[in-house]
Amino acid sequence: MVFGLRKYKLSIYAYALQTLLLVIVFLLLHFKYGAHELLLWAFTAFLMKVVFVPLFLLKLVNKLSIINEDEPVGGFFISPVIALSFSLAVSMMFYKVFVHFSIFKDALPLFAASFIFMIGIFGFILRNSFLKQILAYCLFENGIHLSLALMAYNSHELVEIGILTDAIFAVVIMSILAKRFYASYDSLDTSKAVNLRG
Amino acid sequence: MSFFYLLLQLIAAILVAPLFDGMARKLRAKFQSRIGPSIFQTYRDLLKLIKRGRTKSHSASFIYQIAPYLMFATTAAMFCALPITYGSDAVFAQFSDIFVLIYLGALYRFMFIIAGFDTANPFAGVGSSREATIGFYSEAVSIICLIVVMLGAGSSNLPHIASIVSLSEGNYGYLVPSYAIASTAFLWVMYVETGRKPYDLAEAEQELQEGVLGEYCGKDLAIIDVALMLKQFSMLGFFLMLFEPWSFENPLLSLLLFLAEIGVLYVLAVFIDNFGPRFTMNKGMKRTMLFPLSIACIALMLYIIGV
Amino acid sequence: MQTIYTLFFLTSLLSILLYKKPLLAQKVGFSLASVISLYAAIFFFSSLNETLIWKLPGNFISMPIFRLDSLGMLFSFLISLIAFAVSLFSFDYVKFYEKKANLAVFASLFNAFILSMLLVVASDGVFSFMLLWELMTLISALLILINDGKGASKNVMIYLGIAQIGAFCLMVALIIMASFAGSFEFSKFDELNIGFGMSLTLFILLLIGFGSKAGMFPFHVWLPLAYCQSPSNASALMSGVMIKVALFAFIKFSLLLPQFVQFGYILLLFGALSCVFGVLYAAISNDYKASIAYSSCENVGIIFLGLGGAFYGLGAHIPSIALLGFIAALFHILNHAVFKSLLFMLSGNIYTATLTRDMDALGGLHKKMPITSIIFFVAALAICALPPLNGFASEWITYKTMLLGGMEQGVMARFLFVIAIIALGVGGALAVMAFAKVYGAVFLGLPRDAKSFEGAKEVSSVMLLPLCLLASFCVGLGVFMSDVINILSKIVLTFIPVVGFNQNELISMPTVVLVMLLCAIVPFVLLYLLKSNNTITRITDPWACGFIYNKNMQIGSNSFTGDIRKALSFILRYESEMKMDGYFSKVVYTKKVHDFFWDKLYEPVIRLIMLIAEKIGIFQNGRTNFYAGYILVYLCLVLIFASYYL
Amino acid sequence: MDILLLILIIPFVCGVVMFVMPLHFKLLQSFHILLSLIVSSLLLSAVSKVVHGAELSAFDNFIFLDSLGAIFLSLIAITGLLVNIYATTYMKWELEDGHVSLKEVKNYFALSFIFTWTMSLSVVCNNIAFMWAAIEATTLASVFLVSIKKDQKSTESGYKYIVLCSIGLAFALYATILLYSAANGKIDGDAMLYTNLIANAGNLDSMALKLVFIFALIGFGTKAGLAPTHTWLPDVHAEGPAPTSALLSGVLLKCAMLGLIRYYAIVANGVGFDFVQSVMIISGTLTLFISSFFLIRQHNVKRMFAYHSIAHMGVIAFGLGVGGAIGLFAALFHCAAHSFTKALAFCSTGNIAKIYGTKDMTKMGGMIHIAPLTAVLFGIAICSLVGVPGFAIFVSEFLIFKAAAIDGSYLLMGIFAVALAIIFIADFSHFFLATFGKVEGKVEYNGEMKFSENIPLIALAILIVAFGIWQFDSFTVLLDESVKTIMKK
Repeated sequence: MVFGLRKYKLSIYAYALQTLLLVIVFLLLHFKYGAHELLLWAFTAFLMKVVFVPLFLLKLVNKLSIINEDEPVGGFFISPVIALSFSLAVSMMFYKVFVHFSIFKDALPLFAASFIFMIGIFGFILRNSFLKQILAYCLFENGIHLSLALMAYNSHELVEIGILTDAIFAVVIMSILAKRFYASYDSLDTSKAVNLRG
Repeated sequence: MSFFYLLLQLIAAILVAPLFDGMARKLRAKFQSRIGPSIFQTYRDLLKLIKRGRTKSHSASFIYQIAPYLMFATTAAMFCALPITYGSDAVFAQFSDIFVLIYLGALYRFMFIIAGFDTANPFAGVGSSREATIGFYSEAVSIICLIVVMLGAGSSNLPHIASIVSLSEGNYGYLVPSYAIASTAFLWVMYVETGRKPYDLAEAEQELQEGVLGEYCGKDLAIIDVALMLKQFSMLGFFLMLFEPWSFENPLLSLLLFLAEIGVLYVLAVFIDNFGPRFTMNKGMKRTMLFPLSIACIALMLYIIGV
Repeated sequence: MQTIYTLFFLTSLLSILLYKKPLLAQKVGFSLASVISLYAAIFFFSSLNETLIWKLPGNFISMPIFRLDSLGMLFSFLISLIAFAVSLFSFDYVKFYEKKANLAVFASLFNAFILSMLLVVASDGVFSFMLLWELMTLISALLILINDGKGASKNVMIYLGIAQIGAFCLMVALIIMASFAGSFEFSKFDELNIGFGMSLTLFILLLIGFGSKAGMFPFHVWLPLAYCQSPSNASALMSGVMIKVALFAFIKFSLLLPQFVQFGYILLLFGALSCVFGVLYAAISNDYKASIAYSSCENVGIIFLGLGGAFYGLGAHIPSIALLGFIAALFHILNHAVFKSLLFMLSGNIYTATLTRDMDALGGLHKKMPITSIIFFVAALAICALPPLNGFASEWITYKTMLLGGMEQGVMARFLFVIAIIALGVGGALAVMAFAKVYGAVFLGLPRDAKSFEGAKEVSSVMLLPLCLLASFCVGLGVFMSDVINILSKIVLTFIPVVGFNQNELISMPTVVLVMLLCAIVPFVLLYLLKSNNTITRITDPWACGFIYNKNMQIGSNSFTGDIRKALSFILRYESEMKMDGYFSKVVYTKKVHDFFWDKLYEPVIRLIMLIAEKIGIFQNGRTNFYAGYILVYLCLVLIFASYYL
Repeated sequence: MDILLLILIIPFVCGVVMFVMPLHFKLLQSFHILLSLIVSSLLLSAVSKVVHGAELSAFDNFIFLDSLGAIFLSLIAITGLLVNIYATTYMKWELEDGHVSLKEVKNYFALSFIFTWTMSLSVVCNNIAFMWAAIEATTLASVFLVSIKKDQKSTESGYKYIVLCSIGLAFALYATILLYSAANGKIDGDAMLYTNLIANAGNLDSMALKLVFIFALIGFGTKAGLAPTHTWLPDVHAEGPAPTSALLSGVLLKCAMLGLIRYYAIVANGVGFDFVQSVMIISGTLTLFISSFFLIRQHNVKRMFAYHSIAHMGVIAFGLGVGGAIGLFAALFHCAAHSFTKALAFCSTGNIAKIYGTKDMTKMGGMIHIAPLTAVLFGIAICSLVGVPGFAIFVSEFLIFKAAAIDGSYLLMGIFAVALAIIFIADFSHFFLATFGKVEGKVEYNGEMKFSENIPLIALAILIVAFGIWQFDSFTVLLDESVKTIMKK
C-alpha cells in the first residue's frame, strides 16, 4: 500500500499507519510473552516513526510542493505486482529459516517482517522517485525492526537506540539530499541521475 | 717442413689456376663455336692488369683499397685449410677445420659485399645484394650436407675426416647411404660457390654477381681475379677433401693428384654452364635450390634415423 | 663486495642530490661510476674462484643475504667491465640529452641500474631477488624514458608489460620451488624432490620469466622498440648486460631443478627459432639500431643453443657435453656483451652525428668519422662471427657442442641438435648480410642525404677510448680463446660433475691469424716480383652504364634486401609503397616492416581484452535501481551456490 | 580515565568544537591540524597499549580493543592524520578557486572529526549489532564529506552512496540478528558480544552460521566494495574532494572489511575454514577481474583509483580466501599497505587536479617536467598499487602467493597472477600517459606545489616504501596476534 500509492501524502499516511501496526505488534508481543523491553521499544518506535518521520516527510513534500510520483520502472500497475510477487516468494523462502532460530516462534509476524523488508528492497529497485525510495528505506527499516524485536528483543538497550538513531539520521540526510536533488534536477526522478557511469 | 709444404701448396695453386681458367675459356669458346683465346690467355690478362695503375671512384674509402688484399688473404687461407700436403698430425691440423673454412668464406663474402657498397656503383650494389642472397641460399644446403659428414665422421676436423673417409679405414664412406646422398647435394653447392652460371658468369654480364668488381681495375683487379680462382679451387677442393680424399704418403704426389682432380672438375663445370638454362635471380634460386635442398634433407633424415 | 655496492649507492644518491646542478652531477656521477666499476671489475676478476657472502644489516623484510659464487663473480665482472666502458662513454655522450632531461636524474638512474644488476646477480633470497629484479626492470624503463620521444611511452609499456608477465611467471616458479625446499634462500634449494611434470612446469615458467627479459623468441618484440627509444648508453647496458643477468639467473635457477633431457630439447628449439627469426628481422630492418637490437635476439638464441646442449648433457648424464655447452654459452655471453654494447655505443655516435636512424638517409660517414667507422668494422666482423674475432670463437664451441649432441643415439636428440646446427649456419649467413648492409649503408658509398651528412663530425676522444678498449677485447678474446676457455672451464666445473677436457680438440686461433697474415703478405710479394710499379691513381665517378652518375643510383639498405624479402615473403610482413612523380624525379620507396609475431601472437590477445573492457561498461550504467538489483541478485546467487556447495 | 572512553569522546568533542569555530580560515586550518594531532596521538597510545599485550575493554565488554582492532585503529590514526593535514591545503585551494564557501569548509572539518569518531567506534565495538550501527553511522557521517558541492554530480554520488550502502547494510543487520538469535541461549553470556561469540563459536548451528556469513558478505561487502555490490564506490570516490576519497578508500573500506573479518572469524571457527575460504575466493576473484577490466577503460584518474580500491578489496578477500596463517597475515597487512597507498594516490590526484584542472588523463602529459615531485609521488602510488616490489603492497601480494604455494593451490596462483598482470599493464599505460610525453591539454597551474603542502604526501610515500622493505616488529606483533585470534582452532 505504501508502495503502491501514487500520491506522496497518502503513502506517507499509509506508512504512519503501518508503523502504528508495528507498534501494536510490539505491544501484543509484550503482553503475550511478557517481554518488558518491548514496552520501551514500542514507545520509542511510536515517538520516532509514527510521529517524527511522517511529519518530517510531509514537511519535505510541502516544501517541494509535489503531489505525484514519477513514473516507476515498468509503470504504476506492473511494479507493485512484481514487487508483491517477488517479495512473497523471497520472504516465503526466508521466514522458515527465521522461525527456526527466532525466540518467539510465531510465524506470522516473522513472515510479515521479511515481507515488509523485501517490499522495501523492491521499492528501491522499482521506484524511481527519491521520496518513494526514502519511504522504502523506512519500510525495510520497519521490517528489520520487527524482526529484531522478534528475534533479539532481549539484547542491550544501546543496540536499539543505535539502530533507531541511524534510521532517523538516514531519513533526515536522505531528505536533505532529496532537496538538493530537486534543486539540481528539478524533479525527484532518480532515473535522471546517470551522469556517473563506466 | 709442413709449413714449407703449405706454402708450396698455395704457390702451386696460384700458378696453375690461370691455366685451368684458360682451358675453361677455350672449351667454352668451342662450345659456342668460336675459336677462342689460347689457354694461356689468362696469364697474359693478369700480367697486363698488374702493370696498370688503379682507378677509384671518389666515393671509395679505405675498404676499397684493402678489399682485394683481404679477399686474397681469405681465399688463400681457405685454400691452406685444405689438408692436401699435411695430415692430421701436423701443426696446421688444428687450423684446417670445416667451420674455419666456412666462416672464412663468410669473411670473403663480407668483404665482397662492403666493397660493392663502397664503390657506390649501382651494379656493384646489386651484385653485393645478390652475393648475400646466394650466401643465404647455399649456406643452408652446404651446412646440411656438412652436418651429415661431420656427424658421421664424428669430427669437424678436415684431416681427421679425410683419414676416416679415405678407404684405408673404410668403416665410413660411400657404404653409408646418407654420406653418398649428401655428396651429390654438396657438389651442387660447390658449383654455386665457385660462382658459375646460372648464378654468375664472370666474363660477360656486368649486372650479375661479380658486378661488385665493376669499379676495380689494374693490379687490384688482378689480385681479385687470382683470389676468385683460389676460392673456386678451394671450394672444389673442399668437396674433394670430404668426398674423394685420395692421397699418397708423399705430399708432393698428393698435391699433384689434387691439382689434377680439381682441373678436371673445373673444366667439367663448363659443360653445365653451357647446357644449363638461365634464370632471373629469384626464380633460379627457387628452382635450383629446391632439388639440392631436398636431397640434402633426405640425407639428413637418413642420418637421423641412423641409417 | 659490499664496499662496491655501497659506493654505487652513494654515487647514485649524490648525483640525485645535485638535482639543481645537472652538469656538475653528470660529471660527478659518470666519472665516479667509471672509477668504481673499474675497481669492481678488477676486484671481481681477482676473486673469481672465491665465494663471498654479505648479510645486509638491519631489520629488512626476509633478511636479505648476498652471496657470490664463482659464476656470480664472472657475471659481476662482466657487468662491471661493460659498465666501466659505458660510463666512460656516457661521460660526454649524455650532454646530447641535456635538453631532454635532467642529467642529474640520468646519472643517478645510471648508477642505480648498475647497482641493481650487481645486486640481482648476488641476491640469495626469493623476496630480495624479486625486489631487485623488478627494480632493475623499472630503472631500465625509466632510462628508456629519458629519451622522451614520441611513442616512447607506448614502447616502454610493451617492454614493461612483457617483462611483468615474465616477472609473475618466475615469481610463481620461485615461490613454488621455495615451498618445496621449505626455505626462501636459494642456497638451501638443493635437492628439491619434484616430480617430472612439476619440474618441467617450473622450468617452462622460468624460461618464460627470464627468456622474456632476455629477448628470446617469441618475446623478442620489445627489443627493437625499447632499444631504439632509449639513449644509446642505456641500450648498451641493457642489451650488453641486463640480458646477461637474465641468462645468469636462468642458469642459476634451472640448475636447482632436477634435470631431464627435455629441458635441453626445449632450449634447443627456442634457441634455434630465436636464432633464425632474430637475424632475419635484423637483416631486413631499415633502422640500424633496430638491426642491432634484433641481432640481440639472434645471439640470445645462440646462447640458448649452448645452454640447451648443456642441459641435455646434464639430463642425459654426459658431463662432457654439459661442460662444452656451458663453456660455449658463457663464452658467447661474454663476447656478446662486449660487441653488442660496443655496437650500441657506436650507434649512439652515429645518431648524435646525424640525428637520423634511417639507413636510406645515411652513407659515406667514413669520411667524416673514420675512427668510429673502423671500430664499427671490427665490431661488425665480430658479431658476424668471422675469424679470427671473438664471435667466431664462441660460435665454434657452440658448433662443437651441437656436433657432440648430434652424435647421440636418440632420434629426438639428433633431430634437435641438427636443427640447431642448421639454424646457426643460416643465422651466420644472414648475420653477414645484415651487418655488411649496416656497415656499408651507413659508412660507405656516397651520402644519400646531404643534410644529415653535413652536421656529422667525429666524436670526442673520451668517447672513443672505451670503444677502442672494447674493440681490442673483441680481438683479444678471439685470439686467446684457449686461455679464456681454460678460465671458463674452471668456473663451469664448480657446478657440474667433473670431467676431463682436451685442449687439443680446439682449433688454435693463433694459427688462423698466422696463416691469414701469411696469405696477406703473398699478394705484395707477387706484385713485387712482377714489378708492378705503376702507382698512378685516377679518381673518377662510379661507372653508371653510360648515364650521368647520381648518388641516388647507389644501392640502399632497402633495395639491398629486396630479393630475400621476396623469397621469404611468407614469414616477413612489410608494407611497401612506391611514390614516383615524373620520369626524372627521384622515386620515393618506403617500406615498413611488421613483426610477424606481434601481429599473430600479441595483437589478438590485446584485442580480446580491450573488447571485454569495452563491453563490461554496460555493467556500470549509472542506474541506481540496477545497482540495488545487483545486490539482491548476487545474494540469491550466493545463496544458491552455497546451498549446492553444502 | 580509561583510554577507550577518551578515544570515543575526544573526536566527537573535536567535531563539536570545529562546528562552533568562527569563520576564519587560518584559525580553522591550524585548529584542524592541532585537533587531529591530538586525536591521532590518543588513538596511537591506545594501540601501543595493545601492542604491549593489554586487552582493553570498557562498559563490561561492550567496547573493547583487541590486536585486530588495534591494527585498524592505527590506520585511522596515521592515515587519518596525514589526510586531514592535506585536507587543509586542499580546502585552501578550493577556497581560492571559489568552489566552496568558508562555511562549508568549516562543516567539512567538523564532519571529518565525526567521521573519524564513527570509524573508531566501529572498530572498538564488541557488540556486533552496535558495530553494525557504527558502520552505518560512518556512511551517514561521510555523505556530506562526499557531496560537499551542490551540483548535480556530487548530489548524485551522495545519493547513490547512502542508498546503496543502506540497502547493503540492511542485509548485514539481518546477519547480525540471525547470528544473535542463533547464538542466543546456546552460549553463556551476552550473545551479542563478539568475544563471547568467537569464544564458543563451536557450539553454534553450522547451517545458521553459513547463512549468517553470506548475509554478512553481502552487507559488509557492499560497504567494502566487493563486486558486484561495489557499484556505489567509483562514483563516490570520483566525485568527492580528494581528501574525502582518501579517507573513504584509505580507512572506511578497511573498517567495513574489519566487520567482515570479524564475521569471518566467528563463522570459520564455527563451521571450519573451507566454507568461508571458498566463498571469499569466489568473491575475491570476481572482484579482481571485474575491477581489472574496468581499470583498462578508465581515463579519469580518480575513477581509476576508485576501481583500484575495489581491486585491492578483491586482493584482501582473496587473501582471506587463500587463508592459512600466512594468507590472513597477508590480508591484514594488505589493509595497512593499501590504506597508505590509496591515501597517497588520492592526495596526489588533488595536486594533479590543481595542475591540470581536469581529471582526464588523456588531457595531461609532461607532468614530470611541470611538477617533478608530484609526478614522483604519483608514480610511487601507482607502483605500489600495481605491486612493484619495494613498495608496501607487494609484500602482501607476495605473501598471498606464498600462502597459495604452501597450500598447494597452484590454480589460485595462476588466477591471481593473471589478474595482477592485467592491472599492472592497464595502470602503467595510464601513468605514462599522464606523466611523460607532451602536455596534451592546458595547464592551469604551472609549477610544483610548495614543499610544506607536500609534506603529508611525502610522509605517506616514506611509509609506503618503509613498509615495503622494512620489518616493523610492533606491527608484526599485532598482525601475528590477530591472526592467532582469528584462527583459534
